[in-house]
Amino acid sequence: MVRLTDLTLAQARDGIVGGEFSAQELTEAYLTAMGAVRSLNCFIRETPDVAMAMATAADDRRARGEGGAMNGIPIAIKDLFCTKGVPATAGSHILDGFTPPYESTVTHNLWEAGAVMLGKTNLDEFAMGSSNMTSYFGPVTNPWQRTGDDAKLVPGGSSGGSAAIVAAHGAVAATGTDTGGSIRQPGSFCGIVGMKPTYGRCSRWGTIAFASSLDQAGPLTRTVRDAAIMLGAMA
Amino acid sequence: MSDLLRGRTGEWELVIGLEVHAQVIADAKLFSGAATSFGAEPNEQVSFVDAGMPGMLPVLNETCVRQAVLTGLALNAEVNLQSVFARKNYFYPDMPQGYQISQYEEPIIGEGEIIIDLPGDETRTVGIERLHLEQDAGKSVHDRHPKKSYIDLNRSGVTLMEIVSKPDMRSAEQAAAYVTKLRAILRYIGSCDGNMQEGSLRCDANVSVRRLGEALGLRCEIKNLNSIRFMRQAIEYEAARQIEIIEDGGTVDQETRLFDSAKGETRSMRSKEDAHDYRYFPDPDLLPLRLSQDYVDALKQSLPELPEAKKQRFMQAFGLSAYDASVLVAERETADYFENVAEGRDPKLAANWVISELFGRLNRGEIPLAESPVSAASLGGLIDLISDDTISGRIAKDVFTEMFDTGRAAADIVEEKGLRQVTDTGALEATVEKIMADNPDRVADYRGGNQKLVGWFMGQIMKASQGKANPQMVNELLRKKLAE
Amino acid sequence: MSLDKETVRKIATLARIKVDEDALEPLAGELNNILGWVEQLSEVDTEGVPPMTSVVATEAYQRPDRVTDGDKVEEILANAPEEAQGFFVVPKVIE
Amino acid sequence: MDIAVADYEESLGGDLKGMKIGIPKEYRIEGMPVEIETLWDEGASWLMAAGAEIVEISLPHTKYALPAYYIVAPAEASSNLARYDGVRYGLRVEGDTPQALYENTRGEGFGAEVKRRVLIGTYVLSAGYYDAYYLQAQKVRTRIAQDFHDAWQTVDAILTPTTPSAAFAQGEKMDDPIAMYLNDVLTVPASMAGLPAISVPSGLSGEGLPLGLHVIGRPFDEATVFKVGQTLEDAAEFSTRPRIMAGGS
Repeated sequence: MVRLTDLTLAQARDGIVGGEFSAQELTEAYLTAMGAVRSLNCFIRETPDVAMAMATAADDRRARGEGGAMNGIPIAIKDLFCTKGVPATAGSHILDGFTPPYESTVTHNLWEAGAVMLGKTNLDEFAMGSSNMTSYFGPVTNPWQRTGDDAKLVPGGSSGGSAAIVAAHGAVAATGTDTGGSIRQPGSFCGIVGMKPTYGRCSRWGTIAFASSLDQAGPLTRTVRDAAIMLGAMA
Repeated sequence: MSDLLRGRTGEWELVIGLEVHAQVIADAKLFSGAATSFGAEPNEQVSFVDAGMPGMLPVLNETCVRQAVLTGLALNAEVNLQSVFARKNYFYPDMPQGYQISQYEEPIIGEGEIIIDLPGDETRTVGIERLHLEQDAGKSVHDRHPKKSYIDLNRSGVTLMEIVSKPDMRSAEQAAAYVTKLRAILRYIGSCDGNMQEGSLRCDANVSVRRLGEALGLRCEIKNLNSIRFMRQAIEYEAARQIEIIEDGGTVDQETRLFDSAKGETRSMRSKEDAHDYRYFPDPDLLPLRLSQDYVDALKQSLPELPEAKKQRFMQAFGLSAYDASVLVAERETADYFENVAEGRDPKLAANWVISELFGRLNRGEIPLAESPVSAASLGGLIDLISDDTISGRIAKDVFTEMFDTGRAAADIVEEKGLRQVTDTGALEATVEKIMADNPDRVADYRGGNQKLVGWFMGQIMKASQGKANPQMVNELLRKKLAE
Repeated sequence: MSLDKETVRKIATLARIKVDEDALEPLAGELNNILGWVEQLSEVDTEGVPPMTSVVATEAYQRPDRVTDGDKVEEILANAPEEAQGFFVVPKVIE
Repeated sequence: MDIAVADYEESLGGDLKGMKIGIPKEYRIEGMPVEIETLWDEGASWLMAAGAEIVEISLPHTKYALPAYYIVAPAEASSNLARYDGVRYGLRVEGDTPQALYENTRGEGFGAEVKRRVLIGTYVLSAGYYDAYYLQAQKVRTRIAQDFHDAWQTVDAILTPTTPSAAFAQGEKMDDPIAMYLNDVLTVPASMAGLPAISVPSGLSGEGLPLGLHVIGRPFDEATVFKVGQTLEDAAEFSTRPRIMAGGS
């Protein structure tokens, strides 16, 4: 029996559409998986209640024969994207207590496509870094270790929490942002796919800015196909 | 006329350049969809963009671009087909982003000019250096708490045009004439309402003095002058202050000063030295603004007749003096009103009635022309009654007062009150004869050579007729009778 | 090019970041290293090369002039560390 | 962005016949581990096997991308982060004046790396330094973009490694910002030119850590990037899993 958390995005999507399992079952499996790898410090904030509500809504859509390209797919969101009503930190102390009263365009598009939010992932402070060591909320640990060595490695950065949680099968996929390599480098360090689209492909609206002329959102996934599906939903 | 100022040690030339901040007429802000109307509750007209919330991005308002181009065209200025928005970085509590989006190296409008009207029917051309678009800051309120300032962001992001003149003005009076004319142009094309009380138009004045023929002196910038009167006072005060410093052997510090309208003086703003490093750079959130020549040409076609052209036409077509013409063209509504009154009538008479009588009453009552109880058609009706000798000019003034107070038509008032001029020769002759008969001494005096007594007789006759006698006919009859 | 302690103090003031006195010197060292490294850019011949203004060739979008936003004082002030009577509140600004 | 979003999933599959893939010689940076060079060569052979033609190309300004990036990005950041001032949201550390409030809030609220970059950015934009640093960097950026533009005349996509090393240990490189910045040396050029690029896990280092290959495409040609990326993915058959994994690896 294949574990739900081992399915790719494409497989999970097909499973939900085909009625093999529900979005709620898939989401519950991921909430459990997130807990199992909590020591990696991938999340700044987990949002299980939001996740279950969104999964329920996805199942309702499925029952009505509706649902977008990512209906019921549990994903993690880099804590640089503002999501309405959920505190946003950008990995910094300076945003202490800030809860955006608005939704970023990228996450809005993802929810429109039916995706489910598991939580907000850790990152280098204001996405400035290549190690995830600069986060106010502590470093993220790479789920990979050197052969015969249990030293804690960096997941890369700045989308370190997003890359690590996807690699550790604690989320199907995650959003990242890339200014100078912040999706691709952690993708490489964590053994997953990281895609930075053309500058301007995904809207920057509601995503906390680092360097405006370079910042670009993109997906972190386990396969190229998954990245293709997710970028279509983000853009 | 010399504009030189006399100091203790000689004559000084005053050099003035003005930076005018004009709020662009648009429903929404330059980079957000929040409203721009005056007088809202604190922070009511604020979007997340205007509050500098994380991740918010500016999106340019097309109407603001159009208004800037129209204004540039009205100032005979070059329109730059590519312009760039830049960030001016500095910290201030009412500036939420930590920078102001403005235009720096590449403004939307380049060099142009304004012809200003001076006393004695003189004019002077003042160069425009540039016009650029920028966003306004919010407002800090300092009087609500002893130790705190309160911040209202309603104005944050409101569109301003900064219009920078060349240092071409030589007196406070010229500066006032410049602002007056600029304001008229802005109002003509509808790009700014020019309301200085509400802050829609503010001036910064760069003032320096020099001895004739010498290089420009160091200048002081006087910030935020919100009335033409204050601007004149501030410039005059500042000029005197600078002359005194130099004549006392000192040097003028290049600095920013504030005008204290209560004391009528300028004073230095205690600004940190570093505050001037604004670290301008092109705003990476905004692409360069590109306009097509077709777009600019179409806007040029749509421009209305502007004050200067209208003034020239009024002088040439109607034979008005430069002064009367410039008064009438100061506002588009005034010029339109006048043209309606003048249509098919004596334009000089019309100008006289509009300027002296109508404006006199409106100004005294602080009534805007749009709310005038006497319409252009109605005033025209009154002038018609003068022109066809139905009433005298003297009576017409009383009729006008009545029209202004009641809003009624001139003809109705004349009929009801029986104010028609008496033009019946027989009746006039009788009155003249009666007055002469009652004053034989004065008749003798006149006939003895005191010609000035005509005026006295005229007054008596007019009084006896309650002003209704036709003065011209009376004059003729009287002279004839007295000569007999 | 060498960036001294006083320059660091000046840019820290410009950037409104409090830096402790004893941190200025080490910070100057770090910043100097970075600036020394980026200095290699001066090797590049950029005669006649325009600076990058946008990496993708697109037109600046202009939106229609319509009021579509605002009228949400509560949301605007919701995150404010200090507010009163509908205003944000800061220590007194001295002109 | 008004450019239509293609159905990227639709573009996957099929071979790479008729496609030219560029190998930029300047990406063979000094000190690149042999295992990464080897993986890169291997990637090229996989693409060739799928029908692509491999072409050596030159992107002469590659070397300057990283230093230019470390001027442009901090400059923009210094301005973008000015809004975090303790007035409207987030942390506030009180002060007697607004100036003190800002300095206290930002001094305490920002971490060391953010401060470093904000200060660098402030410096390179400040009076007297703008031309030498910021403007020169943006001109170099034009050169970098031009290099890629020239390359697209002959190739459809570009293949490079993603990083010059595998993941390093927590705490390593922390005292040397430039060593840390060099992590991005292979990813930054595409960023500076705004191009789409993907990293695909393609092999393991000698220490058993994942290594990625990097495909860069033309502006808005994400479809080709995905297609080439999937070809690498299929050929690499990367199936090793991390040691720490939900449910166990």
